[in-house]
Amino acid sequence: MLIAATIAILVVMIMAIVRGIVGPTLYDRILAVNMFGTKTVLLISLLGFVMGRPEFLDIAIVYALINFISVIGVLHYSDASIFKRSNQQNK
Amino acid sequence: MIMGLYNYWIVVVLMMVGFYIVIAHGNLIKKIVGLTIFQTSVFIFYISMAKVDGGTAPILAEGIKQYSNPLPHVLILTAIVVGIATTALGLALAVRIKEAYGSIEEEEIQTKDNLDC
Amino acid sequence: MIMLSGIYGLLSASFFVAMDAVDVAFTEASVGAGISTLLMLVAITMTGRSENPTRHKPLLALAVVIVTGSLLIYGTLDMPYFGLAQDPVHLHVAPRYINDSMQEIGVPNIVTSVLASYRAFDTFGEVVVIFTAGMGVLALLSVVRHPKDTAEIDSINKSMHEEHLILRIVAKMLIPFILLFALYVQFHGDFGPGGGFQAGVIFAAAIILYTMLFGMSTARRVINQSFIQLFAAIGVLLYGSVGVISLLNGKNFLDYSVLSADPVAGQHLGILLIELGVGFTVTSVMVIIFFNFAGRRNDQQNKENNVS
Amino acid sequence: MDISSAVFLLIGSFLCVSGGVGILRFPDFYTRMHAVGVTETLATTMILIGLMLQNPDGLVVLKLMIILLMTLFISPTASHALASAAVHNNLMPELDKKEDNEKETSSKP
Repeated sequence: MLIAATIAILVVMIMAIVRGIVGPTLYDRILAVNMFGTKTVLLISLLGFVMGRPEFLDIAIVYALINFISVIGVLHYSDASIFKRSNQQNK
Repeated sequence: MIMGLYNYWIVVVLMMVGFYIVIAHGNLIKKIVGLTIFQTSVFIFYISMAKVDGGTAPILAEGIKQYSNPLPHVLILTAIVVGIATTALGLALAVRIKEAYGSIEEEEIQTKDNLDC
Repeated sequence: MIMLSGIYGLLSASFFVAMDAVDVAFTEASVGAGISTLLMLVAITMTGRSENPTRHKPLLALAVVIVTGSLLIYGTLDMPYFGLAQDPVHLHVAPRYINDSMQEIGVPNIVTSVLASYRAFDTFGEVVVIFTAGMGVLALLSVVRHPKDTAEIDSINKSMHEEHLILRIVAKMLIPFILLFALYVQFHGDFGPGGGFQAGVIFAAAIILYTMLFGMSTARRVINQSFIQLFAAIGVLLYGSVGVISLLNGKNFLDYSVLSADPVAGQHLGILLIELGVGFTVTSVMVIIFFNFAGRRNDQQNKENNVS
Repeated sequence: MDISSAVFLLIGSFLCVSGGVGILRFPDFYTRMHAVGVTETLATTMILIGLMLQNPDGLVVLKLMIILLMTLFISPTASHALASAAVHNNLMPELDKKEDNEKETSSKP
């Protein structure tokens, strides 16, 4: 059953990559990356159980945190910035 | 049995993608991106060499006989952090070049240099 | 394009997990997905994103690449097969590390014991390289501070409840947890995946999150530039001085068995100290790099705004 | 124990896949985000609970709980930030662009 869940998550990750490559707008790409990140967290936890050494969940925790930070960072520093004070910057 | 070498082929393909970006693009930032891809292919090369069939992560625990090789892990662990520091240095140089020359295209920088001489 | 590089970092980290390299996966997770993507993005916004379409000679480059690639693939035919336990790589020093490190070092995580004890001199070199890179970025990008910082802090504090309320509250809840987790990673490195390098990057990531959400000036008020430079130097010095102490006691450089009466306890203490040094240096260098990039960018934008 | 864990894992995988189909098939950014953002939290919860049932050992369950908590905080926040960025930068939903409501069916969630 673990294997089935792993395969399902891999399939979803491929879908997210497709959307990340095709994605017409920048937001689609960021969305795909965010989704990819959360799925990676799940994949790493599942892999730990598949390989029979589930002590290594720390990596998944780091992933969840870093994924959030990088999404916020991308929103901060790209054209999609939500942090614009004046409207004429960065266009 | 020749399929047992596929890990090296993946590494070579990745490495060549990075190499192509480095030599075919004039944009300095693109070149740095190419270098990071190249770098990652070397990481993958080392890590895939360290893998032993049936082995697990090199953290000692009871009841486990076969471990993967810890030495490449050590080398790559430090190499990743050093890699990001040196990449940052390269990006900083690119930013300063942009400020000084107004461009980060290799050819434009060279023409400007030649004009100055 | 940079988004895809983020995916690339995530993907290679999950690859490392599949390859049993948990320590490496940990590092790649924190570095490749977060900080390197951010740095690339900041650099691109500073240099402009348009690329000149004229390439040198794409066909020639392609030919060179294909020839080199096929030669390399031909070279792999003589390489040992993937995953065999009898590969030459696994026959020299690795068995000694795996079999003897428990008696000699007393640390279950072999990667930590090799990193911090057997090959500590290498790691010292790496730390110095990181420190030098940080100083290089500082020399290239540091800007003179402007006196109007307090006004900006006030404006951020006033806008606190109007802009990004949700983001800021959630970040306030998360940041202490991230810092705590970084400490856990730092001191748990002996028993599981973790250690100074990873903890340093996670610490820096927390500070970067704070900087992004609450503004550069606020973050600089918490952690000012000279303090963080001092911190980077203290890390390297701590590492080096542990080595000097063992020299003074008549042993080799970075041989920790003199630090305590019991050699194994001495090794524990030595590993703890130098991991701490590594953590200090990595944290402060990452923060220095980010602060200088982001500060330079703010400076550029202010200039543009003043001109327009 | 095993059966309940398997059921949880299956539900989680199904939700994941439906989110994946959503991100591929939906017509514009907001509907895609709807598909991902809604399924993500429940799918993660289901899979992590399934994993907790696999190995009821103290430390592992604790770490899984931490991951679960983080996901419950982080993923809605990230979705919120993303959506507000899109609104802030004047990205129009598909339906607003086409004033005639003929295409209504294409965006039914």
